[in-house]
Amino acid sequence: MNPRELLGRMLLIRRFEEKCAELYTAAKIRGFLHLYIGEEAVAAGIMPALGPEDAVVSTYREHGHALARGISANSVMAEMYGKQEGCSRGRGGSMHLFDAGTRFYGGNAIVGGGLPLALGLALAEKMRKRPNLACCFFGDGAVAEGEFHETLNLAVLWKAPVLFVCENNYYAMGTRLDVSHSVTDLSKKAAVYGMPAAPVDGMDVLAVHEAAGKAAEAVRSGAGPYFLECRTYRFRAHSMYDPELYRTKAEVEEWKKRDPIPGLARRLEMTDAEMAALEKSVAEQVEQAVEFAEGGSWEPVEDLTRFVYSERRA
Amino acid sequence: MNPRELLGRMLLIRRFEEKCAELYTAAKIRGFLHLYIGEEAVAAGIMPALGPEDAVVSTYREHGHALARGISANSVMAEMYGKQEGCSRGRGGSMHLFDAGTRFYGGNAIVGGGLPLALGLALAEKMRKRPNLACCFFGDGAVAEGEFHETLNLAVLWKAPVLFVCENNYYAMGTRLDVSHSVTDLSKKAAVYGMPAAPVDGMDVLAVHEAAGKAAEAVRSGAGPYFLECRTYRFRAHSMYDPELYRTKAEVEEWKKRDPIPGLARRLEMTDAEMAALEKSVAEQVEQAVEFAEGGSWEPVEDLTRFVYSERRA
Amino acid sequence: MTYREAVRAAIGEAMRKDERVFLMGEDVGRYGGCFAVSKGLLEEFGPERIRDTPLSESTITGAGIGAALGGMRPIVEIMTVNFSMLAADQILNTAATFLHMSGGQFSVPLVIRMATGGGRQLAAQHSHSLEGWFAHIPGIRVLVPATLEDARGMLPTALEDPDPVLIFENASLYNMEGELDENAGAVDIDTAKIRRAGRDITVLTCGACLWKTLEAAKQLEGEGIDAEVIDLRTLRPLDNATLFESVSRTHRALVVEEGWRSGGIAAEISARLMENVFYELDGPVERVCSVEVPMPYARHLEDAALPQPAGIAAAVRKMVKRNG
Amino acid sequence: MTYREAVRAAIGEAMRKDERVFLMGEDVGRYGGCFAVSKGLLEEFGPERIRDTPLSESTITGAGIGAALGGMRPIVEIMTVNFSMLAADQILNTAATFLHMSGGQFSVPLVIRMATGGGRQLAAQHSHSLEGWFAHIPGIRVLVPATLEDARGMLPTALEDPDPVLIFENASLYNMEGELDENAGAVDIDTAKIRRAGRDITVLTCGACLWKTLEAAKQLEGEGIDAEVIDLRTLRPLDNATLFESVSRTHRALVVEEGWRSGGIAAEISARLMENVFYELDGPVERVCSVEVPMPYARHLEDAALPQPAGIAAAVRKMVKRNG
Ligand SMILES: Cc1ncc(C[n+]2csc(CCOP(=O)(O)OP(=O)(O)O)c2C)c(N)n1
Ligand SMILES: Cc1ncc(C[n+]2csc(CCOP(=O)(O)OP(=O)(O)O)c2C)c(N)n1
Ligand SMILES: [Mg+2]
Ligand SMILES: [Mg+2]
Repeated sequence: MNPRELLGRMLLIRRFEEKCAELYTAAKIRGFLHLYIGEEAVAAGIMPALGPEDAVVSTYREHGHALARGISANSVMAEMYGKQEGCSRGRGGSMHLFDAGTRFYGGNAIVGGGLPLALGLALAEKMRKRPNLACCFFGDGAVAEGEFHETLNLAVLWKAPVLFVCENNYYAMGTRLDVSHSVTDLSKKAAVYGMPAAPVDGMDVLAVHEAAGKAAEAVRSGAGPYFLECRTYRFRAHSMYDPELYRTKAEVEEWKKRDPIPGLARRLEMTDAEMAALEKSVAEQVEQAVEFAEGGSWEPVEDLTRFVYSERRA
Repeated sequence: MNPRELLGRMLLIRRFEEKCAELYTAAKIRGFLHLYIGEEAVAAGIMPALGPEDAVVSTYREHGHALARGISANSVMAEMYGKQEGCSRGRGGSMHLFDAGTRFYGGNAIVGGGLPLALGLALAEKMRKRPNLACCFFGDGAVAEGEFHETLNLAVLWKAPVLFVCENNYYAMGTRLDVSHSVTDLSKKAAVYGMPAAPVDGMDVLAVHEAAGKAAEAVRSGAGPYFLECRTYRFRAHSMYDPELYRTKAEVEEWKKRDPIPGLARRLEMTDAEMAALEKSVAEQVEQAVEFAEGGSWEPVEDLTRFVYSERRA
Repeated sequence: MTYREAVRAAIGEAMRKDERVFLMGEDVGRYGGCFAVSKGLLEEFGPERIRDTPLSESTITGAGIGAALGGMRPIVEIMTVNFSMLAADQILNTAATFLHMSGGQFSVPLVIRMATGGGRQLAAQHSHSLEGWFAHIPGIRVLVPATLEDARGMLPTALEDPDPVLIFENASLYNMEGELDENAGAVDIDTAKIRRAGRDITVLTCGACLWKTLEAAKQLEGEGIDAEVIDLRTLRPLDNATLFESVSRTHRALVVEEGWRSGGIAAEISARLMENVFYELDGPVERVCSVEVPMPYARHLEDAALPQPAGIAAAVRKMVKRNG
Repeated sequence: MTYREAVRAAIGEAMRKDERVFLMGEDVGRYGGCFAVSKGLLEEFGPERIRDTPLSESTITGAGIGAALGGMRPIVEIMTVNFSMLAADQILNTAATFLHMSGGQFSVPLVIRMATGGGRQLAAQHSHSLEGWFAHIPGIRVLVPATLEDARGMLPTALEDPDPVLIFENASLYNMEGELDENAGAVDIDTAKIRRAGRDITVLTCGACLWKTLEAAKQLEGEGIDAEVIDLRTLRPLDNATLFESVSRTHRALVVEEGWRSGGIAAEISARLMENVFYELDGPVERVCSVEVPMPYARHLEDAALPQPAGIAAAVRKMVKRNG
C-alpha cells in the first residue's frame, strides 16, 4: 500500500471518529465510545500486511481496526446507531463490530479476552493447512491479564501463526504503564516466551507498515507467532466519561506533536490543495456514513430473542 | 538447622508417606493422595529459613511442607483419616492441611490458586509493618496458569515480601515440562518481572537450605519478592490412580540415583548404627501418628453444616 | 446526596475508623474509580490504602483473600460484575471454602464490591446482573443495596463480618439522589425490608428493580391494586421469615429481578414459597426477569430485554385479576 | 462396556468421521486422560488431534472458541468442573455471546466436556456439581448424560450443533458397566426421558442422581408407591413439555440434583412447575439436593451432604402420604 493511501486511511479514521464524538454528544450514539484518535498509524500500518483470508481479532477500541480492515464506514456507523443495517445488526454497538466478509472477529469488551480466540483461529488455519494468520490487537493493559501469559506460551508451543499487535498507549484507562507493569518494556515480556518481539514507533505509519510486513512474513513462513509492540498514544479520553485526572495536559500536548497524520503529510510533502482534496473525499465518506445510518431501520422488537442460538443446525 | 536435623526431617517425610501409601491401599485414607517422595529436600531445605511468624501457602502435594513446617505427624495423619483430631478437623483431607499455629494456609487443590493468596498475605505483612514474609510453594505446572503471571507482576510492583518456591519436578501430572512451557528455564520466566530468580538443585537439601536462607534474607530486607526454582523429581506416581504412561522406568531410576536422603547420609558419613537409630525414631513417630489417627473420632454428622459461615461475627 | 456519595462516605468512614481497611482495584485511585465512587479518596488516604491495580481480576481477588487472612480488612473492587467471571475461581474455590476446609481455623473477612446491571446500552459483555447467580455459593454473603441508606450502611456491617461478603451496586443507581440522615451508619445485612406495605400481592425484588417495582406499585394504586413491595437486600442468605410472612398475608407473590430468568434468584424464591407457603397461595408465584438473551446494544431491544415498570404492573394485574 | 468406554468410542468415531474434530485439554494425550477416557486415542490420532495442553483453562477454552470460529470442531476437555471457574469468563462472555454480538454472523460450534460430581472424598475444591448453575447462561446448551447410550450418543449430536455445548460427565459413572447396542450412535439432545413410568409422583433428576433415584423408586415399589422417574438429560434448554405432561399426570413432583440447593436446576424446575401446572399439583414440589456446604473430606460427612437413595425415598414417601 502506498503512503498516500495510508494517509487517506488514517484521515478517514480520524474524521470518522471526530464525527462519532459529535454524534455521541447528540445522543445518536450511546453506550461506551472509545476513540482511537492518535493511534491511527497502528491500524493503518498493520492492516495492509494482512491478506483477505487472514483473521482479525480486536478490542472495544476498534473503529480504526474495522475501517482499516475495509469494513464500510456506512455499516460501522449504522452499527453505532444501533440500526439493523449495522455490521452487527445493531446488536453489538461501538464495542462489538463484526464482519464475516473480512474475517473480522470483533470488538471484544473483555480486556485480554481476544487473545485466546486469536490463538484458536491461528490453530485452525494451521490444522487446516491454510497459509493464513490471525492478527490480534490488544492494549498495554491487557498484558497484565493472565490470558496474555497463557496465550503467548501456547502460541509458541504450538507454533501458531499469530501476529500479536500490542497497542501500547501507555495507559489502561487511568493506570499508567508503570503502575500496570513491573517491567515496562513489553517486548521483553513477550520475548521470554521464545518469540521474536520488537517495539516500533506507533506514531509513524511507515515504520509500522514496514514492521508489520516483516512480522507477517515471518509468521507465514511457519516460524510461529510474532509480537509487535506499537508505542502510541490516545489523544482523547479513555471513553466519553473520563475526566482524565491521571495525566497532564502538557503530556498530551507533547504527544500531539507526534500526531501521525500531519507527520506523514509533511513527509509526503502534500500540498495544501492535495490535503484539501483528501479531506473533502474523506468528509464525503463520513457524511455518507451518517446519512446511511440515519436512514437505517430498527430491528423489530419481536426479534429480540434471535441470535441466542443458531436458527439452523450446522 | 544442622544437616543431621535436615536428614531427620526428610526421613520423617519419606517414611510417613510410605505409610500413607500403605494406608491408602488399606482404604484407611481415601480421596486423592499425592506423594512428595523424592522431593523432600525442598520442604526440608526451605522451612528452616522461615520464622514462626512467616506465612506458608502450599499445594495439594503438601504432606512434606506440613511436616517440615512443624505440624505434628499425629494431626496430619488424623486428617488423612478424616478424624476430627486432624489438623483440619477431617474436613480437608490430604489436599487441605491447615494449621493456624504455624501459619500454614493450606493445601490448595486448585493449581496456581495459592499464588495470589501468598501475595495478599505478604501485602498484609507489609502494610502492618511486620517483618514477616509469605512463602509460596507451587509446581512447574502452575507456572503456565495466568495467575502466575499476574501474581509475579504484582509482587514486584508492590515489593511484596513473597518467597516464591517453584517445585519443578519436570511434570504436571503427565505433562512434561517442555509440553507445558515454550521456554523451560522457569527462572528466566520469573526474572522477566524484575525479581531475583535462581535455579537450585532440589535434590540437595544443603543447597536448598543455603539458597533459601539467602533468598529469605533478601525478601526480609525489603527488596521485594524472590523466586527460587527447585529442580527436583517425584519418584512416585502423580497420585494413586496414575499408571505413569508418560515417562520411562529408566528415567525414574536415573533420578533415584540422586535420592536426597541417602545422598545426604553419605555426605554426613552416617554410620549404619546412626542411620538405624534415626530410622527407629522416625518409625516411632509414624507409628504413633497412625495410633493417634486410629484412636481419633468422627465429627458428629449433625455438625455437617458447621464452618460454612463463622460462628461469631468478627 | 447521591448513591455514589453514600458509597464513598461508607468507604471513607470505614478507612478512617479502622486502619486495617483498604480499597484495591482497577482505577480506584488516580482515575477516581470507573464510576467516580472513590474520587478524592486517594488524596485522603494515599496509594497504599487506595491501591490501584493492573488488570488482573483473579489475582486481585485472591490477594484480597490473602490480605484478609493476614489480618487486614480489604475491600476489593471488581470494576463491574462483567469481569467477575475472571475471579470466579478465587471466589468459589477459595474465599467460599477456606473456613470450611481449614476446619474452622481461618475465616476470610473480605468484602468484594462490584457494579452490576444493564440499561446503559453497553451490550452483551457489559450488562450482566449476576448477583442472583452468585447467591448459589455457600460460604459467601451476597448484598444488593438499593437505597442510599443501604449503600451507606451495608459496607460497614459487611466489614465486620468474618466471612466473605459480595456487594453488588447497580450502576444505574449511582446518580440517584436522596436524603440521608447525618448520622446514617451501619445497617443490618440479614433482613429483607417491606418498602411499601400492601394487601393484594407481594412483589419481591432488589437493586435497581426495586425502583421500577415501586413505580409499578404506584401506578397500580391508581387502579385499586395494593401491592406490598419487599426489598430482598440480602440474596444469600435469604430472609425467609419476612418473605413467608408477607406472602402468607397477601396470598400472591411476584418476583422481579434484573438477572436472566432461568436459575436466577427469582427461581429460588419461587421454589421456597412453593415449599413453605404453598397452601397459602391463591395462585402460582410468577416471575418478571430479564429476557434470556445476551444484552443487545440497540436501545429499544435493551428496553425490551429488561424488566420495566409496565411489565411488572401488567404481571401484577393479571395475577390479581386471575383470582380476584 | 463402561461409560468411560462409551465416551471414548464417541470421541474416536467423531474423529474418524470428521477431520475437523479434535480433542484438546490437560493430560488428554500422553497421560491418557485424567479418568482414562482418552486412553489410546493419542496412538490412533497423533498429538495434533489429541492435543495436550498446559494448565491454562481460560486460554484452552478461548482457543477452542477460536478454532471453532476458524472452521474446526474442537472438543475442549476441562479436566473437571472444579477448574471450569477459571474458564468461566470465556464461556459466559465469549462463547455464549458471540453469535448474538455479531448479529448472527459467527456461530461457535464448540463442545466442552468436563467431569463433574462428588462422592469420592475429594473435599471442598474437587467435588462440585455446577451443571445446573451453568444452565443459567443463555447461548449455551447443557447436557448431562447419565446412561451409556447418552454417553455414547450425545457427543456426536453436540458436535453437529452450531452453538456451544457443555457436556457434564459425572465422574462416579465412568466405571458403570452396561450393554450398548453395536449400532449405538447419535441421540437427540432436546428431550427429557421417562426412565421409569409411574403413577404416584414424578421424580425429576439427572446424571449420577438418576441411578440413586431409580434405586429409591425400586425400594418404594415394594411399599406400593409407584414413582415416575424422569432423566432431564438436557438442562438448558429444559424440555418443558415432557416435564409438564408427567407432573400433570402424577400431580406430584420431586426434583433431585447433586448441586447445591439454592439456585440450582431444581429451583428452576420447581418455579416452572409452579408457573405452568400449579393447578395440577396435589402438594408443593419438593427438592432433594446437596446440602449447602463445601464438600467435607470425611466419608460420613460427605455421604450426608449428597443426595442418597434413602433420602430420596423418604421425601417421596412424605409427599405421597401427605396428600395420599
Ligand atoms: C477484564 C476486564 N477488566 C476491566 C475492564 C474495564 N476496562 C475497559 S478498557 C480498560 C483499560 C484497558 O487498557 P488497555 O488494554 O491498555 O487498552 P486501551 O484502552 O488503552 O486501548 C479497562 C480496565 C474490561 N473491559 N475488561
Ligand atoms: C486449575 C487446576 N487445573 C487442573 C488441576 C488437576 N491437576 C491436579 S495436579 C495437576 C498437575 C500440577 O502440576 P505441578 O504444578 O507441576 O505440580 P506437581 O503435581 O508436579 O507437584 C493437575 C493438572 C487442578 N488441580 N487445578
Ligand atoms: Mg492502553
Ligand atoms: Mg510438577
